[in-house]
Order: sequence, then C-alpha cells, then structure tokens
Amino acid sequence: MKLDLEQLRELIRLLDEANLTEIEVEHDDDRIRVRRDPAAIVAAVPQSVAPTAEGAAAAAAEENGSYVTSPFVGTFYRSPSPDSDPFVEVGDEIVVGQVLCIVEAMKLMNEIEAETAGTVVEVLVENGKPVEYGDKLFRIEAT
Amino acid sequence: MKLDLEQLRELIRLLDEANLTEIEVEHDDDRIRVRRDPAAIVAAVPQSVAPTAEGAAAAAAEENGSYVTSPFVGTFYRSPSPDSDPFVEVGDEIVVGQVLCIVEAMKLMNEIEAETAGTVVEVLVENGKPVEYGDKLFRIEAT
Amino acid sequence: MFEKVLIANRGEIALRVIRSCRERGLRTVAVHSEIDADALHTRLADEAICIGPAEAARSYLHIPAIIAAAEITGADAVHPGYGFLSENPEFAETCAQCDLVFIGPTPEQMRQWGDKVSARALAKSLGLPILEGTELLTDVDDAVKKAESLGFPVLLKASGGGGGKGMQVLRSAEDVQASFETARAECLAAFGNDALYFERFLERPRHIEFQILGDKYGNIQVLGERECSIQRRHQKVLEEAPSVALTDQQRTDMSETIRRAMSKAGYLSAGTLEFLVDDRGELTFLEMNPRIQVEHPVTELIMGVDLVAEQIRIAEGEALEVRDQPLAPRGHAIECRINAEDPDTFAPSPGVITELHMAGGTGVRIDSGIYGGGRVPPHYDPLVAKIIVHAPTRAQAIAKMQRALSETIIGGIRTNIALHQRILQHPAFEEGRISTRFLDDLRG
Amino acid sequence: MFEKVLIANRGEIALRVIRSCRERGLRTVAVHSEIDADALHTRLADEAICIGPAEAARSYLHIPAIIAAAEITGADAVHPGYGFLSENPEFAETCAQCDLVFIGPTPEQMRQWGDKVSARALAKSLGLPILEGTELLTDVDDAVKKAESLGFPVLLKASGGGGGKGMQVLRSAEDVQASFETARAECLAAFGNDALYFERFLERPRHIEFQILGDKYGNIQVLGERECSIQRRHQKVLEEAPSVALTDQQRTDMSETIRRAMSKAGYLSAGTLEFLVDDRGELTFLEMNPRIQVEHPVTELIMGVDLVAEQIRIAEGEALEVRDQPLAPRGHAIECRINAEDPDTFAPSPGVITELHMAGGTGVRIDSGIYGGGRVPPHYDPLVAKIIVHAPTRAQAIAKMQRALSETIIGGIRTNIALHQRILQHPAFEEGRISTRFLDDLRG
Repeated sequence: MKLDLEQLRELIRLLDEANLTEIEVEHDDDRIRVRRDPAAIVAAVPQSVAPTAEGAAAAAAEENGSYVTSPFVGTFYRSPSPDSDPFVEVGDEIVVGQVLCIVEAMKLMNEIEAETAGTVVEVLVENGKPVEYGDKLFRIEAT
Repeated sequence: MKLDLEQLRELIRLLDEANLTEIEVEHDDDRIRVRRDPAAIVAAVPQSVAPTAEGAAAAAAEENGSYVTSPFVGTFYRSPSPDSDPFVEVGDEIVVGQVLCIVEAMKLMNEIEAETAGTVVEVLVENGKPVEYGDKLFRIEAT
Repeated sequence: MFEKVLIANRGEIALRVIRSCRERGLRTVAVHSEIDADALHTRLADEAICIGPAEAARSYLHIPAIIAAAEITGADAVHPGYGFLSENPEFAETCAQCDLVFIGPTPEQMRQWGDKVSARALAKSLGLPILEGTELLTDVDDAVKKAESLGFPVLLKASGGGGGKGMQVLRSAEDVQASFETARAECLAAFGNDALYFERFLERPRHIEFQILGDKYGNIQVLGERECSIQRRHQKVLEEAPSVALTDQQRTDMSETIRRAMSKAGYLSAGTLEFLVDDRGELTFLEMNPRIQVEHPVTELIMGVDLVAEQIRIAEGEALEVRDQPLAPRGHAIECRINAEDPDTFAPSPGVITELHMAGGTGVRIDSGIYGGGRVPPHYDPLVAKIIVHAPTRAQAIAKMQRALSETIIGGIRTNIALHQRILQHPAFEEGRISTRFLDDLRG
Repeated sequence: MFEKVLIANRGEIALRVIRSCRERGLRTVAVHSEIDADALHTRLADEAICIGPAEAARSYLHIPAIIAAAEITGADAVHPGYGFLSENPEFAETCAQCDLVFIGPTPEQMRQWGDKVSARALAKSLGLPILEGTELLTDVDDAVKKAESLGFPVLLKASGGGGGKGMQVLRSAEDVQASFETARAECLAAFGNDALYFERFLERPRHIEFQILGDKYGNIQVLGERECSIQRRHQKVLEEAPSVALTDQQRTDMSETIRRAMSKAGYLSAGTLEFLVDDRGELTFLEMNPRIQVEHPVTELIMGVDLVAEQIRIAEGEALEVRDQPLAPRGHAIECRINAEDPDTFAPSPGVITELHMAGGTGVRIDSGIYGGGRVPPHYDPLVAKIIVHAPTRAQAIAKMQRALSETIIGGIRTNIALHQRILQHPAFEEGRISTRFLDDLRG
C-alpha cells in the first residue's frame, strides 16, 4: 500500500478548519476516512492539530517526524565556514538550542537553532542553495 | 488516488450553508462523505436555508405534475380569438392532441397540443403575454 | 435612432455589439439557446430570450424564433454579428418584411457577393484587380482545357463554398482527370451546388484584406488593410494591421481603387475585400465578406474607429463623414484568437472555466465571451476570446502580445495560447516574412 | 540596462510593474507572503520568493526579507510600487547599500517631501503657490493665536500624517481649546510624532494633481493633471484626466511653474504634486507624493506614455526626451477603483472569486490583481482592480465607464461597483461640478 501522507495531512487540516467529525473519500479501490471524536472539538480552535483516535493512527507516521523550516529568506549553509564540518549530519542526536545551520541574508549569518530535541533523519536543502521563508530544512524524529 | 480538495471544500461550504450534519455523494466508483457532530452546530449560522415542511411539500407537488412548455418564442393566447372562450380551464380533463393554447409568432397562430392526457391544474402564463422557448405554460396532473 | 437592438448571435461578438449599443444609449436584447442560459451575452444584455435548444439549427440559425424574439421584445433592429445568419439574404429579407432594420448590407448585396463566381465578375467589372481564373467548368474535358490555358498549378474552387471548404490544388492534367468528378459530387453534397471553377494557384501568397464602410448616400470609407496570412486550414489564427507587405503608396493607391469601385457598387454597411498578394507584391481580389469580421478590432485600434457603432449609425440612416484623404493608421495592432482547443491536436476543448485571468494593462484590449465560473459548451465555434494589442511599432506590439499571452490564465479548458507563443517568437514572423503557408511550415 | 527587477509589492501594482518589465525584456521576481502563494503576482512573475507570513509587517514591510530575496535571485533593481515600502527612505538606502537600484527618487527626496511641513516650506521656496498655513504649533495658546491670525475655519494637520489621518476642521477658538491636546496625543500614538500645524480650510475644494517625471540630468517633464476630488475619507475613489476645472491657459502656466520648480529641486523619477483648488479656481500646493500613484493610468491613456517604463528607463540612467512644448492630452480618461468592500457599509469583503468577467472592448483598460478561482485575503488593501476608460470626450468616457461597469461580474466578494454607478449617473458629476465633499453630499 502506497500511503500519501501529504494528502492525508490535507484532509486532517480540512477536518480541523471546517470543524468536522468525519471525512470519507472513496475512489476506485482506494478509501480514506478521517474521523474525530466529537467531544474533542472545542469551540474556537482554528488550525488545531489535535488528532485523536483513528486520526491519530493515520497521522502517526507523520507525527514522529517534524520539520525545521527557514525563518528567513537567504542562503542555506550547513557549516560555519567552507572548510569546517557541518553543524549536524543525518543520524545526529540534537538538543534544544543546538545550531543546525546558517541562513545568510544581507551578509548576516543567522544561526538556526533546534526548537525540539530528536534525531536528524533528513537534510532537505543542499549546502549553498537559496531558501525561502518557510522552506523545510531538516526532518527531525523525536527520540 | 487523486484527491479533489476544491470539491471537498465546496461540500463543506454547502454543509455549512445548509446547516447539515452530513453529505454523502456517490458517483461511479467515487464516494465522498463529509460529517459533522450535530452538537457542534450553533444557532448563529448566517443565511441558513434549512429545508422545512413547507419547502418539502412544495417540492412534492412538483413531483406528480408535468408541464406543457412552449416550443416557440411568441405571444401566448388562451383562446382562438379575443371574444371566444379559452381552449382549456383549470380542472378540465384533456386528451392527447387537444389544443391547449396558441403561441403567435411572425403573424402565425401556432396551436399547441397536449402530448399527454390528464387534468389541467394550473395555467402559468397570462393571456396575451410573451413566452420564450421552454417556458412552462400549463401544469397537467396525470389521471 | 433605434431604441432597442436584438443581437442574433452569441459569444464574444454578441458582447461586442452590446458594448457599442450601450455606449450609444440603445437597449439590447440577447437571444440564446437553452445551454446558453448562463452565457455572458445572456447575462449582460438588457433582456434575454430563450429561442431554442442547444443545436444551432434550432436556435441561432432558426429565423422564425429570432424574428419572434424581436417581436415580443419590441426590438427595432437586428445585428447579426458574424457567422450564423450574418450572410443569409433570406434572414435580411425576413427582417425587412417584419419591419426590423437589418444592420448590414442589403439582401441583394449579400447575394451578389456571396456567390464567388459572380463576386469575381462583379469585382472585375468594378475595376478591381482579379486573380486570373476561369468561367464555371462544364465537364472534365472542359476542366482540363481551361486548366491548361490558365497554366498549372491551378486551384479548384466551389462557387458556393466558403472557409476553404472544397478547395484543391491541381498540378497537372492527370490531377484534373483524377479529381474532377469526385470534387463535383462532394461539392454538391456540401453546398447543394456543384458549380466549380479554377483560379491561378499561388504557392505562398499573403492574405490581406481591406476594411470598408458604405452609407446610404453612396459614400465609401476605406479604413486600411489587415494582414491575415497566419491561417490553419483557411481559418485565420492571428491578424495584424497594418501589413508590412504594403508600401504607403500601394496602400493609398489600392484604397482609392477600392473606394471608387465600391462607390460605384453602392455598398452599404461594413464589408471586407480580401486579396491575395503574390511574391511580386501584386494584389488580386479574392472575395468580399459582407459583414463585420472577427478580426475587425485591429483596424479599430489603428484607425481610432468603432466599426460596430458605425454599422449602427449607417443603419439608422446617418451619413459617413466624408474626408479629403483617408485616415492614416496610427501604430500597429495584433490580434490573437484564443480558441478552446487542444494546442497540438486542435480538438475542441469545452468545459467549465475554473480559473480566469485575462491580460490587462496599457495597450491591451480583450473581446471575450467567457467568464470565470462560466461554461464553454461544445456546440459552437471554439473561439472564446480575442486578445488585441496596440503599440507604436510592430516590434513593440509583438513584445506586448507576448507579455499579454504570458499573463493569461484560462483554467478548466485547453487553449491555443502555446501556438500563438510559437508564432510570435518565430524569426520569420518577427521579420514579417509570412504567407498563408506559415503555420504549415511551422508545424512541418 | 537591468536584467532582473524585484517587485516589492503585491496586487494590481505588482502585476502592473511586471508588465512594463516584460515588455522591456527584463526578468521579474515577485515576493509574496504565505497567504499570497497563489496570488496573481506570485503566479505571473518569472520567479517568486516567499518572504514571510501573511502579516504585512513580517513580509511586504520587512526590509531584510525583501533584500535577501533580491540577493538570492540576483535581482539588480527593486520597484516598490505604491504603499508598503514605496516612500520609506530607509528601504531606499538599504537597497543602495546592497547594490540594488531603487526605482524611485533618492532617499533625501523622500525625506524632504515625506514630512508635510518641510514639504510646504520647500515648495514655497521653489516658487509653488502654497495654501496659507502656519508653522508648527508649540502649545494650545500658540495654536489659538495662530488659528485666529490665519482665520477660521482652519484645518489641523499632523506633520507626519498621511491619507487624511489625524486631520480635523476647527471653526472657533473654543474648538481649538477643546481638541488640541487630544489631537496631539492621538497623533503621537499614530505616527510617533506629535508635530501639528494649521492650514486654511477650504469648504468645497477640488483635489487636482500634476504628474511629473525627472531624470538624472535635471530634465523634468510635466504630464498634465488628474482630477481626484471624488474621495471618501481622503481615499480617492474615482479619478479622471484632464480636469474640467482647468483652462488650457491655467494648465500650461501651472505646468511651466512646476517644471521650473522641480528642475530646481532636481527631482528624480515619477512623482505627483497635489493641489487644492478653491472656488475661484486658484491652485495651492498640498503635498508631493514621491512614487507612482494608484491613479497613474488615466495620465498614461491621455498622454500616451508608460509611466512605469519611464521610471525604469530613468533608473537605468537614460535621459528623458526634452520637448519644446509639453505633450498635449488626447481625449478623456476615467478610472474607477474597484474595492472588495460592502457598497453600503464599506466593510472589507475578502473571499474566493467564484465568478469573474472584467470589462473589455474598445477603450477599456483593466489593471487587476485578482483572477477567477483566486482568493482575496483579508490582510491587505481592499483595492482589487482598476477599470480605466479612454474616449474622445468626457461625456463619451462617462458612457463608456457606465457600459464597462455594467458588464463587470465579480462573484464571491462584494464590491463598490454600485457606488461608482451612483457617482457616474449623478447630474453634478456629469456637469463636472464636483469637490472633495462630493461623496459626503451624495450620501448625506
């Protein structure tokens, strides 16, 4: 079975935004259902990301990965200087506040720090490449 | 599986507008269901068009009547001449081929005949008024 | 002055006519088929009458329904647009019988110019240069003899045809023998008329046409030419004005020749004289279109006239302004016809318009028949919009059209925008080296 | 010549700038907030960079993000549009420090003209007619004294204000005493600056502005005036050019006065000098806007210029064409600003555009920032499109605009089209009898 996580995430987002209890989509032999306990819906929760029950199971795969996104437009650097080692490599355990990379803008080297602890499981941008606001830089798995 | 999010959003919008708890659509091999906890729906839903008994009754009446529509653009006359009686009145039993009215176009008097038998339950256009192609002229109830 | 004009058409041209009516303070009546109940012309006219089902034969081509719509709405004039009933003399006659002013030429003029052989003879008698051609062909032997005396290659044409239908290039006596009878039978089936004739065939001609206006008092205005060589199967795709192929002297001379000829003919309303231009730059009369044309906006932009408003004024009995010398063109204009079609296969592409952004900004004019959220039905012409640009020079007009196409978003259907982009960036187009074979060469 | 221009704006003006760049063969970079990921400028530029979240303070107003976007895309110039950072001298300076050409005036000029009191003083020293006014007010007693010597009614204005914010009409010494301290506090809170002064208050003035262009070589072109009296809360709603209030002699004289003044000032790029016109037809300088204005298209249509292209040419170092006498206006142009707002309450009306048909046809120009199927976010200016018409006479332009509005379909949001229709059919508007109080009178 091929699981399209991005699509599933879209559905969960929609469930949240529209304050629904269930969305079910069937197409050919595929079927997706996202459900939530009605009691879990609070009155004013825009963009709540509190998946429960079945939703939680579906989103589970996602849940143990989170992304570090770029808070700046600029150029992405993995190391403090061309000759030095990268701040982090795939497989590294990281702690909150640890520097993960640099995003350079207007000649300023902005150090991007980890906001959660975990393991680096993916580096999503090549060294020296430009990044936009919100671009995903690293995937971190909670430990 | 290709997910049409825009369509899904339309459905949710509809769910909101009509103050519903569930919409399910099935077509060929596709099926979509959107559900919401009834308790989550608050009174303050603007422009709610909640279907009521009256609405349902009106729609039901539609079901067991059929319409004679105008096959021409022109002017609708209920009688062959200004001084004569109408071809038909509400309550009349009619037979197939019976002349119901005249639609005049380009100085030609086109007689409109009944295609089904039944009882005239409504005359929908006033004598002497213009009609378009497809305009409903009479409502006929099958007997 | 009219009070209310019925527009016997749909799509962009119906809206085009509504515009000129509204700016003159005239009320408008749209007629529409059932499937066009939410079409743009239906929504935007002051009144709209449903005249029949989707099939054009039972709605837009159905004369009694259109006349009846005029009767019940009290319209006093009818504008036929292009296509549909615009060149149908019976329709024009029926309008007259029903006290409706037909905004266009007289039925007699439509007949004179509608038949291609009689149109050629008339043009010749009026002093217009004619492409060498023959009388009607009586049989296959006569055809071979006439083809040989004209000189191969020859173009076999149907007297009652149009839009390139029924035309064939024949390069030898054998070709004539092989094709004549089949062509005659096809022609009879297609046009109810098997009259055929030959014209000299030009391998890579340009197609250039002159816009004219005539009033009830015998005044004729010639409003310059349009270059319409970019065609696919004799359907124009992209037009421009003026043509780079004409010198100022040629333009002036030909305008005066046409003015004299059409004054003699007493032509009424808007019309277009089509010419072929051979490789020596000689113009020869091809045919006359007694109606407003799809590509009329390029003329409007460079001449500063509103041709539909002029048609209405003329039909109301006003006289054209008589000028000592013809209007001079100002700048350069290009029109791209945007069709709902697959850009590669040219198959029609109807559908619902899910996304829409028409080009805007300086020097861009849009004449469109669609709207975002609306539907392109499969029953009619695939032309959904025209993008027309106006700039001081041809190079600037090309740059502007490229810019305009680049910002056009039409979602939900496929369009030929990519084809226009290929044309505009082609070096031969940029240099003005074009002929009616340009698109075949581009794709070949 | 530039190669790539970054546009530090969104909506219709971003697209407007893309158009002129593209016609000149320049590549374009759009910057956009997260919510504008599918906005028209994002989709239509050659490159698009997300610079921050929806809040303008963290995206379109965030200088480092915009500069960084220029760096990573290799843009060599920045066009700021109007609003946002267009009049921010720090932004212009930062661009210069980062080797980016800011397409606009110098930071010094932005400072000189941005502060209203210094702008008045400068204008006076350059020989422009000035509305009588006072120096800055030191305290309430000083204010009363200065108001009395100027003569009631007076207009209390904030030196650092804009868009009419912080302005008050005071009709007596008691008014001054009652309002001064509160006004000062509000002013400090709003603009971080509590400098206040008085101007003579005109009851029913017209608002007229002159468009200028200046190059690096001291040449100034004055491109006629625009009539901008139709305002709601000091926000322009509908503009036209030329103004019926000026005689040809006045226009010529004032153009020459402005040309001399701004040549002396050495003004660079596009700018607008705003004037009030009293009931005797006297013009007095109000303020200078050192940027392209929303209503620039009416000038473009009657003068036949592309003001954004001129801004780019000037920034590239080209010289303006020096003419013996100023360009003469051709015809009449009107612009209607279409806002996403409730036509009665003026509350913003964001949403998804479910249906869309923008007016087209002869003499209609659309500068729009929306598309069918797109979204109008609630975070920004409600201006979604401008409909601009051009016709030989003012009466024809009014008829054309009425026709254009009548065919405009914008579904899914509410717009102020009905308000424009009420303005255009008002007898006082038709006769040209308007003032900045017109809309209050209309609604009153």
